[in-house]
Amino acid sequence: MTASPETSTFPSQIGQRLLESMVRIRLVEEAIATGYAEQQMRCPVHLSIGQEGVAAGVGAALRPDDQVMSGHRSHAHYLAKGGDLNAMIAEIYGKETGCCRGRGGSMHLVDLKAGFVGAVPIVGSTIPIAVGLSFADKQLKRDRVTVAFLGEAATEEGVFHESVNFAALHQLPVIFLCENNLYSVYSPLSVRQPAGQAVYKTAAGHGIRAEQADGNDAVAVYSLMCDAVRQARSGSGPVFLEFMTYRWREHCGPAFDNHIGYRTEAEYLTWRERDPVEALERRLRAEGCFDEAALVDFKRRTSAEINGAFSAAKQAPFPDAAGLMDHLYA
Amino acid sequence: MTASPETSTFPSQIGQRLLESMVRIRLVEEAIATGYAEQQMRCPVHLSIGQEGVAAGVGAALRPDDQVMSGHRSHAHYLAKGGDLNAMIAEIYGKETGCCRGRGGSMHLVDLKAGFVGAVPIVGSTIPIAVGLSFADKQLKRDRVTVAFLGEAATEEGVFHESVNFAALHQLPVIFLCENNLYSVYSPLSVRQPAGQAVYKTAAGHGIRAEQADGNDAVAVYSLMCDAVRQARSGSGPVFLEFMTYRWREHCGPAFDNHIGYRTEAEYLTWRERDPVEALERRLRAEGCFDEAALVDFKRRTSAEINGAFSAAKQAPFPDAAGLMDHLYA
Amino acid sequence: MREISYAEAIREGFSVALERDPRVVLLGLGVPDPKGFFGTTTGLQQRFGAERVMDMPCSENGMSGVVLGAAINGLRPVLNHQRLDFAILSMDPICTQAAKWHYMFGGAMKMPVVFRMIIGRGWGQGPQHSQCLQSWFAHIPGLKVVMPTTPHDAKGLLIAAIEDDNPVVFLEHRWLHHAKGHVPEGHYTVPIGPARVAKPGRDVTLVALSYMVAEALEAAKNLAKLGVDAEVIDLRSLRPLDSTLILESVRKTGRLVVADTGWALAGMSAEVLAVASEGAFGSLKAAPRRVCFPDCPTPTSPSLAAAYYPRSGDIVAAVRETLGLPADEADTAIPAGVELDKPNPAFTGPF
Amino acid sequence: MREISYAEAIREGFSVALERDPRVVLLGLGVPDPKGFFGTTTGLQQRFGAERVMDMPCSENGMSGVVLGAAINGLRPVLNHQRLDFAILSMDPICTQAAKWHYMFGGAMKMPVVFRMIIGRGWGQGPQHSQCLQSWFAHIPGLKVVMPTTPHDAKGLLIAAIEDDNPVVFLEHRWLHHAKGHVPEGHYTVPIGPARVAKPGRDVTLVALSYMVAEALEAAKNLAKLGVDAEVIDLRSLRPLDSTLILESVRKTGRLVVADTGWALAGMSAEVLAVASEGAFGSLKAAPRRVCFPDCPTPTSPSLAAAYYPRSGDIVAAVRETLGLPADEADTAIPAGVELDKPNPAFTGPF
Ligand SMILES: Cc1ncc(C[n+]2csc(CCOP(=O)(O)OP(=O)(O)O)c2C)c(N)n1
Ligand SMILES: Cc1ncc(C[n+]2csc(CCOP(=O)(O)OP(=O)(O)O)c2C)c(N)n1
Ligand SMILES: [Mg+2]
Ligand SMILES: [Mg+2]
Repeated sequence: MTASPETSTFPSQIGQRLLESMVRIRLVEEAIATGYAEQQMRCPVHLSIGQEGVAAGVGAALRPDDQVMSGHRSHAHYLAKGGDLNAMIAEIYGKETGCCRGRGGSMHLVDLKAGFVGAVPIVGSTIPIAVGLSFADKQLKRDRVTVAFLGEAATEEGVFHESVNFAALHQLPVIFLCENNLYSVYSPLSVRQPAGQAVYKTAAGHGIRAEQADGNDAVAVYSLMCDAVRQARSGSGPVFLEFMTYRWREHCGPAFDNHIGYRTEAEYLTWRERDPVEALERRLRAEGCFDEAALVDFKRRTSAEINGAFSAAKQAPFPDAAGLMDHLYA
Repeated sequence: MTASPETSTFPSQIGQRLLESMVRIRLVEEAIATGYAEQQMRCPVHLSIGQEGVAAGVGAALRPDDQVMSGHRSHAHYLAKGGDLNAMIAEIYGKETGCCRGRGGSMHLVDLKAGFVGAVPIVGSTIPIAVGLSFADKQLKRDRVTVAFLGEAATEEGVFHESVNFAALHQLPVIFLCENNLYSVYSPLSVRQPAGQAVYKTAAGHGIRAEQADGNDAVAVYSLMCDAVRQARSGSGPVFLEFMTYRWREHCGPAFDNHIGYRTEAEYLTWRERDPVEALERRLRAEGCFDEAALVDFKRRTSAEINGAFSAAKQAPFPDAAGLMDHLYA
Repeated sequence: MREISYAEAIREGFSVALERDPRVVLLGLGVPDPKGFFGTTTGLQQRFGAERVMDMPCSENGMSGVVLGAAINGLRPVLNHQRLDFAILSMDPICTQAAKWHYMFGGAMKMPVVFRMIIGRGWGQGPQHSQCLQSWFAHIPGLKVVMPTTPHDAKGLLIAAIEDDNPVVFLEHRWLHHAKGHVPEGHYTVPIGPARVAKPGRDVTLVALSYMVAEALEAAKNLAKLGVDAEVIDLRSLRPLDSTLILESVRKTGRLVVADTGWALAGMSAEVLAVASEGAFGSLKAAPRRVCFPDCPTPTSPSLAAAYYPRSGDIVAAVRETLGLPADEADTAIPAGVELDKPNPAFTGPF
Repeated sequence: MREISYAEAIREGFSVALERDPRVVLLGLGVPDPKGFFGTTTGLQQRFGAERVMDMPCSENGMSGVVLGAAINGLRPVLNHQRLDFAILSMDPICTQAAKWHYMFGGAMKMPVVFRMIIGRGWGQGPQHSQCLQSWFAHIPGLKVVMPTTPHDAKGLLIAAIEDDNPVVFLEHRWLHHAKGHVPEGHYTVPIGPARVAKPGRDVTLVALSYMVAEALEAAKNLAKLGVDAEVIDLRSLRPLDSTLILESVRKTGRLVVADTGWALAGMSAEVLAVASEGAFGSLKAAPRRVCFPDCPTPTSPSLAAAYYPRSGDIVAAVRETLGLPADEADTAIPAGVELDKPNPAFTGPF
């Protein structure tokens, strides 16, 4: 852990915001998990329950016009960046009202208005595209920053290195944001990366600033991100941030799967203890700035919002087959 | 320059061997350059004149059964590894007696008997294949070592990083051997890699041993290589070696091209001063173990050998068109 | 006769190959995973060890190169991809390297390697988990390309691919995994090259590949009700392509419909039409027809997927055209209760 | 009429595009090099600056992704490759990403990007510097694919490609670079899609693409001596493909020979035969023929290259077959003094 952002005193305002952001993501993801059994959402879904601290911290550190790209596990990133909830849920249901008009599904979210420029399930493929966004921003002299979300497995793809090299070469305003949750599907790090190696060190090999921190500490994520954003926006080049975290449920789908053998229940429970939501709640409480009533109210409102999104999505029409060829060419 | 192998006292025998290896490569490459004007060799040729120190040092540190792969600029590697000169020259002439029976040309040399397993012109593509050779050696419990020759531009290809990661993960007996000659065709490092970054540091990012040294000092190359080979052969994992060097002539073809503008005559002259052949000759002389008569004799014999190879190649038959489909499938 | 599923047949094929030849190794993301790579590798790591059945980094391009080097140096590797789409990252090692090394090095070395790729279909797979790019591979001399349809051929062609001294691209359709059929125990091979008459017939030739053979057989059943006796040819091997069998059939029936799992333009269906028009020109009695993906990326939504993935009804409709029969909308109507994002229950085999 | 070379036409096209639209940027290995990327970019960096005309790292895959992001965010990039073979490293960004983003994101964004690739030919290019994989790209819906033959079309299609809001693969044959022809000054476009009748005729349709148009025109000249009036169609655009013009011509002539620069199996020649047999079945009077690379990797040696690369004589021989004329070995004999590893001097244009 090379980073030591100032984290002991922080405005209660941002604490509350991070908490609400995480809670909202958690509630949405749980609603998807619950609803999945109805078999009406059938595209693969990759939930971020347990990893909300990263998305929340990153989202809070960005301006609305900053941009983000992601991969298969992108619900949290989309929501934290301000993506339209209704459009996301409708997309997962394959509906015409979805953010991709049903053409994409869970693994292909987009909300240009919110600066969520796109997600795709080919591991690593959005990384250079995100770099390209920042390349254009630099050329066109905009002061936007781009975040490329990636899992730790994406750093094993060669394109990650090509992207970092190019970003470093041109000192582009891009942040490589790695959520290291220790697994790629069922494969632990031990079968994919050399023993004793840390992902952020590999990134640092390219001569860029690279740091590692606790992804389940939303405030730490936020602080480090603010700093990285400052560097990137000021033209001092890209930053790589690695946040250690853990997904609670199966890689793809709504269930828990610790029993099938690729990881232990004990490991899961250790991370469960480190729930980013509870951790922040505890901390806010300790610092005397936890507004329980406000949170209860927020949860109530958010649940209503989510229910609304689900029922709207269920009632929305499927795309008309006559539109099959829509958007083939611009 | 992180390496400091013991280089002040060395057996005169290896000095003489390195010198002869370099001289032989130089004479062959110059013969190709001279003959090129006849327009009978017409495949693209990438000469190593100026870079002979690396090939010689590497070749001398390997056992005959060790293996090597290379890229477009592979004549020197092939010769230093003991590849058949006649078969190489015939191949460049596109003859049936060539090492690929004329199917390959200069950019596709092979001599399995000598452990030169192959070269291809797609930058970076042999790197993982070389790693695969070492993977099989490890699985089959052979104690061979593999060397993957690569230019510094190949480290910009993602596949380089994927290869290093896998080799490090499985502690494979492979040596990544980078000749950094500052250019990729006409493109200087400044348009390809971040300022202040060194190639060996990028490699070191993967957690493997990585060193940089003077490629025009054949003895230094040899010493470092011996050490790397020891590590790799003992099962302690891969090594990355970067040797700084310079090609004297144009990227592809026989001419000098300092006048066309991508590099300066002054830069060239600096490196010309650092001729690896002359440097070693000077050193052997200084240490009192330079056998001038032996070298003169070696040059005479080698020139005869080269003349023989060229006239044999010129007289050899072209492949018969009837054999067009030979070796399509094994 | 023993019947097992396609997925089990693949696993048996691996078992046999690993057992008979210590040089065989399996690599791939998730190859030893607890779900057994869709049930096709279950138990293999336990039985043959982590050195022969192994996971790998998320580095498709590099790992494709690694298996080439391993093949040159004495192993017989199988590189497994859960989706063909991931293997697109490795077109250089597969097509520019593996396919050419034996030829361009004048026969100096062999390249016994298998690239196994699974193709997805159904709602949710969408644009990047269901690409059917068999024609890309089939286009490349030096490769062999197979696409088995039945459990029997899956096992036999897998073993043949592993025993072949050339690079073989082995394409498996996800919707065939559960299909059951007769599979002999132990070692046997199905030769790479020959196509198979899946159902003989006299009136029209249906050339199909992979999952579309199931749809073609269903179409043949429905055509029989119309009095049309269709011959169904299961290509099995795309390179080499069995032009002889295609031409024999077309010369007999005079009519041709090709059903592919992928796109039409310069796809395998184009090649089959080209072969027929070059080689059986005089015999063709009507314009041939192609049943393929519509010419757009694969949409995710079930309503669009339903309009997208071709089915038996589309084949029947195409056959009507070749026979000059009036079109019937009922052909392509979706039967009540059928969920188009799952394999048609009629196809759970045995074939 | 002003005549300039194909390479100069490309350079002019770039000049015009860079001048008219500040969003246009050129990237590629060696784009600003002293040799001017085969003379096609000479002086552009000096004129438009290093930010708009730039070199890049040796990272084809990553840089292909970078240009997609740049296109989404407001630039109009052209990524240049000196050999198509190098672009094979970037099939994912081109075919799985660029081709699909407009569609799969429901039209949310556009992808105005050009992937320009040069195809090599001749002795020494060999197996890895002369692959003609146009059919791979043409197979993918969402891409546009062009292969201009004349300097006029090279400039006009290049500008059209840059102005198009979709990803366009622009394929340029190295042996056309020196060919001269009339090229208007300033801005003009040639629409992507329509093919071109390069020479009208009544007896046989020769459909050719890129460099093979030159060979087809030469063949047409020689056929005229045999009293055969060939129509030569220059495809220019592979996707969209101008089926209408192909069918019109075949309906008129009743005979078809397709000349491609690449392999046959599932190549563009297969597609053209498929289009003709589907759409002009009744009009075809003889089996169509394909003139393509032999079905093996490209050998390097001149003696094998001579047997490998198809030439006008091969087209003449194929036309004889479609007309039932006796074969004549003289068709494919190599004229004394002709060096087959250089463009035939007869083709230095103007076309
Ligand atoms: C190129 C590619 N290879 C393999 C896959 C299959 N796959 C889907 S998600 C995934 C896991 C990636 O792990 P990581 O990047 O760590 O993200 P996480 O799922 O842990 O969030 C894999 C391997 C893919 N989608 N794309
Ligand atoms: C994938 C790929 N991209 C581009 C090229 C074109 N090319 C041929 S040699 C070369 C230079 C490579 O430079 P480096 O690796 O430093 O080797 P050097 O020529 O300096 O020895 C390039 C870019 C290629 N052959 N393959
Ligand atoms: Mg992970
Ligand atoms: Mg170099």
